[in-house]
Amino acid sequence: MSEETSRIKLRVFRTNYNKSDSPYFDEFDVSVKRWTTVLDALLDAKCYSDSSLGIRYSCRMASCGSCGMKINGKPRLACYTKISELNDQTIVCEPLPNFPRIRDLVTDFTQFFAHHKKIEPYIQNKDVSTEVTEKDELTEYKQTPEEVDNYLQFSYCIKCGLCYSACPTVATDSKFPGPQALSQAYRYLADNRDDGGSTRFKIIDERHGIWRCHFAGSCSNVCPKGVDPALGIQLLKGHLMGVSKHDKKVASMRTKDE
Amino acid sequence: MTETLSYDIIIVGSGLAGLRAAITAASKYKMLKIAVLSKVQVMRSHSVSAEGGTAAVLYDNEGDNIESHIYDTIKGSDFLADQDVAERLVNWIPREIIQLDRWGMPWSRRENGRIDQRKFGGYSFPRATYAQDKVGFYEMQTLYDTCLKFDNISFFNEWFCTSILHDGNDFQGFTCIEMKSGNFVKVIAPAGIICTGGAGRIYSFSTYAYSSTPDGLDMAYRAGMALKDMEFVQFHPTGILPSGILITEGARGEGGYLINSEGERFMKNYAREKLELAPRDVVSRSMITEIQAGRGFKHITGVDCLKLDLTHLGEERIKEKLAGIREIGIKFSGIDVINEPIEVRPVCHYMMGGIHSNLDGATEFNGLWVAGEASCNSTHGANRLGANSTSECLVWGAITGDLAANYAVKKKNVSKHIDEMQFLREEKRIYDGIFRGSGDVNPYEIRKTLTDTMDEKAYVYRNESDLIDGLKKIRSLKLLSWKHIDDQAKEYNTNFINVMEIDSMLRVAEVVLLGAINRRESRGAHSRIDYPNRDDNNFLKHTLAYYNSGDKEPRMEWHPVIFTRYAPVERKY
Amino acid sequence: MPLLTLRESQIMKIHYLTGIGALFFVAIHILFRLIMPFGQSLEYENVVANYNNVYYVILLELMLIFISIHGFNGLRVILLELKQTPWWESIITILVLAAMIGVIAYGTRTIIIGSGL
Amino acid sequence: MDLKSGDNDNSEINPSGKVRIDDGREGLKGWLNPTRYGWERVSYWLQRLTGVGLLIYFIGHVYETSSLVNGIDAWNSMLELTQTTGGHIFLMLVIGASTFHTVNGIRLIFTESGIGLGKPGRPDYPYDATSLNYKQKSGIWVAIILAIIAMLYGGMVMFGDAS
Ligand SMILES: Cc1cc2nc3c(=O)[nH]c(=O)nc-3n(C[C@H](O)[C@H](O)[C@H](O)COP(=O)(O)OP(=O)(O)OC[C@H]3O[C@@H](n4cnc5c(N)ncnc54)[C@H](O)[C@@H]3O)c2cc1C
Ligand code: HEM
Ligand code: SF4
Ligand code: F3S
Ligand code: FES
Repeated sequence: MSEETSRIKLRVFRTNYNKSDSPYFDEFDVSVKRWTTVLDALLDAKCYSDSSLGIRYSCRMASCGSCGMKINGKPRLACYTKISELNDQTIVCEPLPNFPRIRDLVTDFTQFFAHHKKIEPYIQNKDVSTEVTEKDELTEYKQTPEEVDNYLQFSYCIKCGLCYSACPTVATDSKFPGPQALSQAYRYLADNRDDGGSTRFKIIDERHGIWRCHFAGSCSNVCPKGVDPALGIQLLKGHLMGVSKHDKKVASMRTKDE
Repeated sequence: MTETLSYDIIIVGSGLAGLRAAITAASKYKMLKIAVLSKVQVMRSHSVSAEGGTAAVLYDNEGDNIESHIYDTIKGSDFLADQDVAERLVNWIPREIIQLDRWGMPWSRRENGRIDQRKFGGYSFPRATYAQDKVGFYEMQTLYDTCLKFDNISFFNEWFCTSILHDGNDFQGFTCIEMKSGNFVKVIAPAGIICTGGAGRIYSFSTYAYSSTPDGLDMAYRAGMALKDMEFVQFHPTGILPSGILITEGARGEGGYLINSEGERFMKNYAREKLELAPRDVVSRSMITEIQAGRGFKHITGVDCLKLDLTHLGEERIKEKLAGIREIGIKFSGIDVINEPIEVRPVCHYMMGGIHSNLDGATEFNGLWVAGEASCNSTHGANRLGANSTSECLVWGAITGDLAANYAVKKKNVSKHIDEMQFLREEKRIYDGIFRGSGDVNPYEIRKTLTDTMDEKAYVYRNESDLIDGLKKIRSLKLLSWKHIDDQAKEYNTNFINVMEIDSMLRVAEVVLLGAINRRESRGAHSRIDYPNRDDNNFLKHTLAYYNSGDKEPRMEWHPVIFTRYAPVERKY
Repeated sequence: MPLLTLRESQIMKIHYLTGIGALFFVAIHILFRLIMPFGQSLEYENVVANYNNVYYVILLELMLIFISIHGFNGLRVILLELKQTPWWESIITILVLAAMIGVIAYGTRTIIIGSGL
Repeated sequence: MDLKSGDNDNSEINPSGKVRIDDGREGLKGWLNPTRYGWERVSYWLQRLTGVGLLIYFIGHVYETSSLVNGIDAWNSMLELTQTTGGHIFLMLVIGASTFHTVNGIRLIFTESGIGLGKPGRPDYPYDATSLNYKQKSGIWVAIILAIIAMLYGGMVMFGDAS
């Protein structure tokens, strides 16, 4: 038994703005097998054709979020896109749209991470100390599997930025937090260990905040992890509109002998 | 061009250990300025790939106890673990589990709201605390998000550390390349913690992320610290083909079977009692034995393998608890584990060895600690139990973070003098030696040959002639003229970084092979066909390797094992 | 300016409510038109006659206000997303508000004069 | 793309990052990319387009009706503009636009209040976003179909009337 190999063309966006302003496309001929991903093909080109190719990657199993790029017109993870499923003889790789470009396929995530930080994405709870100390009872919050399911989906986010690059608002609005950050705000709202809801509402309910999302749905369309940021954002809006009730009961702690 | 940045604590590596250390230090003293340096962006560290669980004793009332976890760890280590260290791990880790819960970790729960645990290999109680099958990922997310609470933590994303600055006794700082601009910078501080993780990319067939190269280990090694027990490389039984991506042990913990081409659950012939849930070294050896006896399958790529059968677990159970591996199976192997057994093969997964450190994670330099997989404080001895590694990262992250914070506060106002020569020497090494080097051999070919050699010569079963062949091969690679960079741009030069990684891989692979040659016994993950038995009289001790400058052969030494509780006995499962 | 101190969620509530209101009034407005054959409904006399009906005048005025608020806020949203400098943001807020008031005033003039005939 | 230091916080530090990089934002082109990301993106785009179109029409309409105050001749000359074929087509577009904008607008009011999107839950591979569900898509189609019907009906009335 052996595998079939075929050859495809890989067109890669190249640029280094410190050297010249005009980007161009490089073409590589790579041989691919059934399992070859776009990342494999790019690394093959880097190792054996042109080692100056700029690319960011790490886990190669779609869990680190490094390798987002625009592949054949849509933002995708390179390590998560098999060449065979693209059904195309030419694969075009460009850097993620709406991110500043550093070099070739590598984009700058500074602002993206800053947006995430801004929504205060950590458990806030007035009643229970978030820091466990020596004297602590060592008991956990009581949270049922159903309560976990309320927010689990939004915890799938690997911060790959695909949603951010697909969102039409982000294309022009640099202050808009973007689907990733907003869906994380929902993640903490839905987590019954957190009662920082009102703080976060204040942060996102501003001029360039959550209302600049018009449910274009592109974020959920490209998210590789099933996070469905559009859903989280609309549910948050429901709370801000006063349509959804703020009836979240903050979880209590288990007592020592429970 | 040389810029100097000054902080109070520098943490290299933003994996589980690094982030955990940062939080402890930052919350302890608000006035400390903490820098977290990493060659990848924060959430891209290899730790996000950890899948199965974190071991901790949570249910004393249901029959679990600390003592049993300690014993399992030591027995799993084939009695090479330092027992005081194992005790520390086990005593501390329940606190970390609760701490993560307070910070928002989505642990999988029982119906009554308590944290659930699953079975894992080598334990006498189900104590792998899990969150679906993305434990490391969720832990990373929880820690990263929590880090954002502290304004005194600064992230230096995509800064590649090249060396340690020191004066022979005291740690002083690191030299780094800021990848985005290509600038060579020194970052100085009284205290530092190395959390650069494992180095499994010295093998081709490996579960590790591409970023798991030994440059962190090499940095310490070149600075004069010892690498300990490097010959112990763990091979995880279930890596999928062809990529080597991991199917977590949790799959067997939930009840998966390993089957051979005769459809038999062959583990009953090797580990009567624990079957598939024997420790990883035992299972991997059994698998290779089966394959060598001709009872394996052939994968479409021509590689021998066995199958992991989960079909009897049922759709709901798999979707609920093993969603991630189902996704991996479909995407990377074309197999939906709900319907079909999946092809697997033992794969390089963890390095028990690392930078020599003590119970507190302290190194041979004052002011420098090491935590996580990069360290070898000898918790895991000759074989790590699954789920004990994330535990180690959390516990020693917290311990070293605390110690470094205390130390940094004491040293805050002590003026520091740094010898410029060290910096210049390092600059010369990497820019003259590598960046402006010349040669006609493609460095990536060198990497390929190196990792393939390791796969071939230092896999699950080893023997003297293979190991020596491997060593020769690697030394011959070193002599080739490959140190050159085609890409002479400064900005985001991954070619340059890759070649530096390859440079460190060659050195560390040599240490692994030398350690393996010297250890003429079979213990834990290190299994010699020519010395099939454990030899407690001669080898119940740790291996240390010291760097000899000029790329001469490393100096090998032995180091005693600490016993506090259990005398070695025969290891049976 | 009061609009500047409104939370964005309050503005959007207004936006949606005026949208729904507009729907309501436009529906009546069109019904009025449909009572008569299309060709006749727009004859000068008929239109002027309508303007003498008090309820219709109130309806027209409300429609004018609602649609203006809704439409110009929509425009503000689009312009806000286009460019994010403090200068631009205050300018468009003011301009959009001014235009809105202008359109309402101009339309009201028609209604007053029309109904006063 | 410049970040003020306040925005940057400590999420990522590049103190020596004096590299030239390209902004990379797609700008208006990013809005005008309606087809690649599915129906919701089409809806977003049409809602915008029809909203702005209606606003322009509305301003024009207020101006048009203001001719009322200048007596019957002025009114009739205004009215004539709409009695041409071009005027009819324009009015058809307005009818279509307002129908689409209204129907889709009502859908959006519901969805943007979190209604009709389904509940979050454990996603199973292959992931289908619950918010991009059939109900929503049909809402968009219904809006488009109704808009077309209204346009055709309006056209029939107007052109039928003119002949
Ligand atoms: C697929 C897989 C699954 C696993 N599953 C489990 C499990 O279920 N349970 C368990 O207990 N353990 C598991 N492990 C083991 C565990 O994940 C690792 O041991 C642990 O994550 C290591 O964490 P760390 O913080 O030490 O290092 P890492 O997460 O590897 O982080 C290393 C960091 O150091 C940085 N770095 C390295 N070199 C440099 C340099 N030169 N300059 C700057 N920065 C540098 C890297 O960028 C990175 O940020 C698994 C491992 C693998 C491979
Ligand atoms: C008749 C009933 C109407 C309803 C139910 C309605 C509803 C809506 C809704 C819900 C939005 C918000 C879209 C979003 O935020 O994503 C919107 C936007 C808008 N509407 Fe309306 N609308 C109506 C009539 C009108 C009219 C008559 C005009 C013109 C004057 C108009 C102009 C606009 C504009 C300019 C926008 C902004 C577009 C955007 O933000 O994408 N609307 N409408
Ligand atoms: S929400 Fe999805 S697309 Fe967006 S960053 Fe997270 S994982 Fe990526
Ligand atoms: S693509 Fe953008 S507009 Fe909203 S639904 Fe997603 S954030
Ligand atoms: S390399 Fe990690 S997501 Fe692709």
